[in-house]
Amino acid sequence: MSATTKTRTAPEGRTASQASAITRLLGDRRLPVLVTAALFLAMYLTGLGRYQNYGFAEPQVFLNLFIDNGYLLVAAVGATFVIMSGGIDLSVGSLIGFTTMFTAWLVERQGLPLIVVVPIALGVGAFGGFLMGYVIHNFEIQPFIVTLAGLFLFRGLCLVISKESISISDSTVSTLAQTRVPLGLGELSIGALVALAVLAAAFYVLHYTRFGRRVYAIGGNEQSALLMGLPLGGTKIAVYTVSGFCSALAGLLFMLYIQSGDPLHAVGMELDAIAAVVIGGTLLTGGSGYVIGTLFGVLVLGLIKSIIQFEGTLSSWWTKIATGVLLCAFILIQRAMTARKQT
Amino acid sequence: MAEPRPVLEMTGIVKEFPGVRALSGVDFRLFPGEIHALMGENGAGKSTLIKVLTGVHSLDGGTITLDGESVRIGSPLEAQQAGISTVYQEVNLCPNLSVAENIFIGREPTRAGRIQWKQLRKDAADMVDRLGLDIDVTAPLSSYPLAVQQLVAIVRSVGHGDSDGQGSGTKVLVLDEPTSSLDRDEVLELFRLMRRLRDEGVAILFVSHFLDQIYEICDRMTVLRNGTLVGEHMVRDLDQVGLIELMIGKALDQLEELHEHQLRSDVGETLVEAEGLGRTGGIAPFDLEIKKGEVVGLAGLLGSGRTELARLLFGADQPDSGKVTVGGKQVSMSAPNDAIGAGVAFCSENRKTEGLVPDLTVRENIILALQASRGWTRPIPAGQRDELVAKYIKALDIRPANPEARVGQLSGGNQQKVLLARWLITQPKLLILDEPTRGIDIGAKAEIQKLVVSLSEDGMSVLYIAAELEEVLRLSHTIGVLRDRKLVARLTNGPEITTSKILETIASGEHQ
Amino acid sequence: AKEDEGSGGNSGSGGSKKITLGFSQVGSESGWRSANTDSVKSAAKEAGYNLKFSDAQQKQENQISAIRSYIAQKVDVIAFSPVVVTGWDAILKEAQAAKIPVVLTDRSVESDESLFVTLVGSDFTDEGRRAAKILEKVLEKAGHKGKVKIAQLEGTTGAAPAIERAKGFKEIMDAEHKDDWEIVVSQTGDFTRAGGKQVMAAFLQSNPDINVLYAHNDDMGLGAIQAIEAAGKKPGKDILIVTVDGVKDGFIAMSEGKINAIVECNPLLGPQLMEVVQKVHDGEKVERWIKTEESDFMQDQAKDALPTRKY
Amino acid sequence: MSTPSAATASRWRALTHHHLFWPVAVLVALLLINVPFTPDFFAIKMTDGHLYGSLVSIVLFGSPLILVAVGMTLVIATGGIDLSVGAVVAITGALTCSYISDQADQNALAGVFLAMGIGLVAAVVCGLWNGFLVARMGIQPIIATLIIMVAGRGVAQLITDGQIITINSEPYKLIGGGYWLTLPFSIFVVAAVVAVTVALTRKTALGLLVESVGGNAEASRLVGIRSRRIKIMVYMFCALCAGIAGLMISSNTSAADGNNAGLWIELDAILAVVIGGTSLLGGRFSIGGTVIGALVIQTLTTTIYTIGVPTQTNLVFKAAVVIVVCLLQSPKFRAKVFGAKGRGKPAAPAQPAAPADAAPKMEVSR
Ligand SMILES: Nc1ncnc2c1ncn2[C@@H]1O[C@H](COP(=O)(O)OP(=O)(O)OP(=O)(O)O)[C@@H](O)[C@H]1O
Ligand SMILES: Nc1ncnc2c1ncn2[C@@H]1O[C@H](COP(=O)(O)OP(=O)(O)OP(=O)(O)O)[C@@H](O)[C@H]1O
Ligand SMILES: [Mg+2]
Ligand SMILES: [Mg+2]
Repeated sequence: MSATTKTRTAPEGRTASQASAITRLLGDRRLPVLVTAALFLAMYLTGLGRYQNYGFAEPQVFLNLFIDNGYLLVAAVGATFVIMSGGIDLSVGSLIGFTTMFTAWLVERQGLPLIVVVPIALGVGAFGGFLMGYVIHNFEIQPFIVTLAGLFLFRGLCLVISKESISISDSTVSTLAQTRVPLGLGELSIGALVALAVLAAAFYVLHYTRFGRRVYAIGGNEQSALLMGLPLGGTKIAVYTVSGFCSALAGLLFMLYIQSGDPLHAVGMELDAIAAVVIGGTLLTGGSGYVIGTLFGVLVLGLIKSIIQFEGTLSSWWTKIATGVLLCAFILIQRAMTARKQT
Repeated sequence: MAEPRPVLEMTGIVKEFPGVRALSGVDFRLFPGEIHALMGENGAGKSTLIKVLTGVHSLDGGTITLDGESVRIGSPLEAQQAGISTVYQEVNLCPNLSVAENIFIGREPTRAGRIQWKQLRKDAADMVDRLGLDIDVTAPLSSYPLAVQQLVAIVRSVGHGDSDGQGSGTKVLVLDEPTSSLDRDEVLELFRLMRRLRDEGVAILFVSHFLDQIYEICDRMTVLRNGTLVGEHMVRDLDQVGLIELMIGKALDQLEELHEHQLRSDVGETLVEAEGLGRTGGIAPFDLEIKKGEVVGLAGLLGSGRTELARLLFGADQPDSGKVTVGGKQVSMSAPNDAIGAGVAFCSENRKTEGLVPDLTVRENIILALQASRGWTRPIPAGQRDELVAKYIKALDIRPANPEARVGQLSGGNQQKVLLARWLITQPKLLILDEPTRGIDIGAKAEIQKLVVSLSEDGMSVLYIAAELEEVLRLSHTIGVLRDRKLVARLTNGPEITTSKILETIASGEHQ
Repeated sequence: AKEDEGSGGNSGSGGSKKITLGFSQVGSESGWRSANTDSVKSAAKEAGYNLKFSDAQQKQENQISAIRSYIAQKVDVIAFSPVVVTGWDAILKEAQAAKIPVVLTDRSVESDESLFVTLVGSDFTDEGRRAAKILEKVLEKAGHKGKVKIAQLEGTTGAAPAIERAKGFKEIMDAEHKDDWEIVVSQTGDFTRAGGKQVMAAFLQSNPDINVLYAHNDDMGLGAIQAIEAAGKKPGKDILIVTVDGVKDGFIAMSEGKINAIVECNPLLGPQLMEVVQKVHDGEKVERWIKTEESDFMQDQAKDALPTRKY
Repeated sequence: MSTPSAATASRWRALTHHHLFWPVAVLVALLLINVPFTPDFFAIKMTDGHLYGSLVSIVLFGSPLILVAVGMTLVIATGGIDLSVGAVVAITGALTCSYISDQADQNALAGVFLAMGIGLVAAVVCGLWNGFLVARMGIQPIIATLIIMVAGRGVAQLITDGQIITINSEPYKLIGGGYWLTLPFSIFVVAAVVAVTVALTRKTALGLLVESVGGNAEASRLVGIRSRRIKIMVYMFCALCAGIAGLMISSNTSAADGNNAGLWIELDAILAVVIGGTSLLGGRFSIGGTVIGALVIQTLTTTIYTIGVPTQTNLVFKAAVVIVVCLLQSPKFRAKVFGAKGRGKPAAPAQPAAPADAAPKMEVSR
């Protein structure tokens, strides 16, 4: 009896099912990222065709995407961790604003050297994230609300530090801000390079460390992850700590970018970060996506902005409408391309 | 013989949930090198005892002693670290990760903190192989049916105790209904593995509603009833009848009744007819005819496509080819509501993800299908609704019999009954039951089978899928045999049809 | 269509070529701002410039990247209304390196003087001072005796106009009316009518003895008027109202006697800007700060001034 | 067992376990905070033939938030979220006001009704679009609704040409700023909408189906619930609520402000829903809870204005209250902080799962 049933699947059937498994794998998991990348390219080429005479073709315009969105990339990478684990972090923008304000205040008003201020700022950001993670995990309150409170809190703390913006005249800051690293075709800023390094580190952590895999597991099914004996609390708290850290780092890059602290900096940037993550093919339900996708998400948002600037004729409200329409077109095309593969 | 010291001893265990005392003062002992059955009806508290042991639920009273030391286990992680490996009742794995990762997550092979993917995949493939499974470990878990997922969960947990595996510190292996969706071969394979582990000195706690399996593999058993301990026996000292009496508190003769029952012979005219229905990647085009009042059973091995077939017939998946007629009228198969409208009902094998809405109450879950077919504008009048719900709670003996209880908090078997009630209430013409007896205790299983028989007698057609061939054989007028996702044969039940005949058909894959 | 106008893309200083002006606006957060945008656009059209306009949606980073893109597009002159006063050094240096002159409009920045050519615009602090000054006149005209209990409706917390209009007002108050004026409540109304109305309604509950309202813009003042009326008081009589900006609706309310005085902040600086741009482009010298023409209005001037209001 | 103290204790326990207990407790606490600062906080007097007082203005100014939050509740119950409500508020207000302002006679009822109709239709169209993206195209709700959140405000400003449109229409003024039977008219609008919502969800099966879709989408599909249709409906309903809120906001100030009307109202609405006890993961929802939640937020706002919190600490204050509310609502937090009192032994004896048969207590054989 057992001898007869041992032939459970005919060999051809198995290879066929394996082959289909591979396509399914591609179809399910990497496709959204590839589609985003391809669409980004298509969009860039369209821009190239349309604004050629305005210098769009210069490599620097492309590199500017990194320079102008480095901080967003870092913040979005942090958000990727959180979203991958099935949570959400709304405090990103506020924490960025707070970091600019806090560092500006420490450097300018308290006269601390930058070298001291940077670790303090990163520490405060990470601690903020840790606290939110702690509350989310230990008291089982929904992340949306805890981080929304974080959004209010950090924005409020900005204003408590000062209602007015603080300009940073520290020479180290301005040197760092103005340093450009030549790359043959163009140049990148320190901020852009840091952002790329963060991206690489995040990729490594998510795919080659136990912690990274735990993040995916929790995003896939929290209850199961718990029952599988994964340290749920530790991982969740760590994820928000990472996001807090990334936000603070993004805040520092933002501070380099604008060399000032202002209580209204980066209002609403959490939505940009979340949008970038989602456009990059990560599911908000968690457990599915790639941090590389986040890079393309950020680039797409940056490119939309850039195209509108090159267009240069849109009135204020048409700017908003065009942003929405481009976003919508992008999402719909992305959706159409990934959906067809799945059926 | 001097009694050896138990590796695990639980005394006076109390666990209360709001309104329910799931365990009241249960004692439990587990010795090294034994396979110990934990027995009891649905809702007796077996899973709860296990979850208390592994730190999923906190203790409300009692003590746990492990290796002679009193321990406090606060989470599954701590349980694992203390040497307790567990397969929980519902599959608890991460569907988004690959099979290999699911097996290894939390203890991936690393070098300097870096996960060694190649080694991980190789090891996983080996382990899966050893259980006689043939699957691609790099594919996401979600691409496999429930039974395979169950096996992966087993591989994961025994991996701890397997001497070739990684963490070899497992002292206690807990298996909560691991066999509920496996078929015979997988079960045998699992048993082989369990015996080996037992011989290595691992203590195994095994839960199953299949008494044959208990008698086949277990050394000793503990019986629970309504959250209290009713006995601890050596398996050889207690026969099945005695065990059943212990479990349900009275004698059970329904099983015998079933064995004797005669299949209704006069099935009516054709009710459902599928022609060339198929789906690429799913199941090859098939023809199927179901008559009024007929029970059609599906037999096949794990992954042979029984579920796929049922889903196509119900419109849960969109077919690529073919058509379905119900009562002579063609049904568009674009969504389940088309099939439901035509009087087809489908009880999914996967009650957790495809069946229940855990946050809703028993009552709401039961009336859901009926309500959906009436549309949102026509609510079922409260009186009628409560009456219907009460009737089915009683008929299926759902416990607790409280329509306000959240379904997510019911024991596995009772959840299954809720699901069944949901569809019975709609009085379908064709009821598709995919593994309806999965995780159901012996009494209730007999009840459900009796129900199928009586439904058929009342003229309802049933498409019956079960892992146990005997079950299929006992109930069906006609048996469809599947192999490699193809409907290969159609046997009319009769005295000459036996389980081995069916297995032969499956093996040879011969066409009718 | 863009390609035909593409000639603006070269940085040539040939006088016959159309001047390409890159203008980065703060956003469109208020009617005042929209009027400002319109003025710049129509003036550029009149002057025959090729205008590259972009809206920063109140975000400094957008302005910076817009300016960076103007540098990439090699425009002839860059003009912008800074969202905030700080943090412009790096990008202004980039512009300087690309030899593109920069003109500020509306408000100044805290940067090295050499990084921009000139500022066309007003001074929020001064508006605050003017508001305090005109309140003196209003009080005198109303024959007010005794303590002046002021409620202040602030703009968006952290926004420059809000901070500076409060600062200028307080400066005069502290210097000249230390004893008899007091700001009893002050809260943000976010520059909106709805905000003004809601906050004023709460003020009237907690401090029913307020007799003066100073609102950082007309819109909040207009909202507050409704709240005052709902409380059964007479705006302009029981509570004297001074606001800043001078939008049309403000003047209508003033002509109805509901606002006592308005400090104008003129958004129509397009023509002035274009003049300056031309001069800068031609390499002429210009003043460091070109103030816009603004005046203060009392109630009796409202009727006459009303027809001149364009926005 | 049945001593009076035990009875009150168990009644108290039942009360504190009611899902609305904590939101209501917070609401009451917030109201009481005001008393030391504004002694006649609870006083309501008659002014110009209508009631006037802090409580009245809390309800008046809170009305739009309640409306938006009620619509949002249903969307959240299906497992979605709608970020576009603020933009819908702006669009509706802008369209309606610009239509009214074009009328020769702004007081003509027909014109006003037509204008409101146009505004609401636009709102519903926005909702339809959201629903289409979410249910038909399968786009994640946050992103799907982000599109209108971004573009919608642009559309609103396009309609108003970036200006604030002021209108002078007495009938229109009634909805959001007028009084009827001495009470703010908006209270009646809110009451009507809430009543309709409750009737729609609890008197029909809509509520059950919505909760089912939010609780387990796949299972709902397999029982034959037309979840797409339900989702689209719910987004449309949410947008309709936002539209009515938009009418109210623009009517309250008799002006349409494309940029600022309803700015960030989505966050407050979501907050209100959660304070009211509905989970953002979908499933069970409570309209009553949402109304309380919205009132908590509006009371908080009013409190900030009246107790003289310095502007720069507004947000810190708000954050603190939000955190406290959420902590109080968390059973885990209560268990940890209030210890035995919160959790402890359930006083009532948990009934054994079934009547204990006279089975031998233990018959251990070795
Ligand atoms: N989380 C929970 N909340 C409330 N009640 C619960 C919870 N988990 C289990 N129960 C109740 O505890 C009792 C015991 O359930 P348990 O799951 O242990 O049964 P079981 O013996 O495993 O049954 P089955 O054979 O059906 O799996 C049941 O009455 C169940 O309703
Ligand atoms: N052992 C296996 N190896 C590879 N693929 C498998 C295996 N078992 C199942 N599958 C996959 O399962 C799908 C068919 O499963 P389906 O659920 O229809 O089978 P089933 O007969 O209902 O099995 P079950 O007894 O688990 O319910 C196929 O797509 C196949 O790829
Ligand atoms: Mg169980
Ligand atoms: Mg199956």
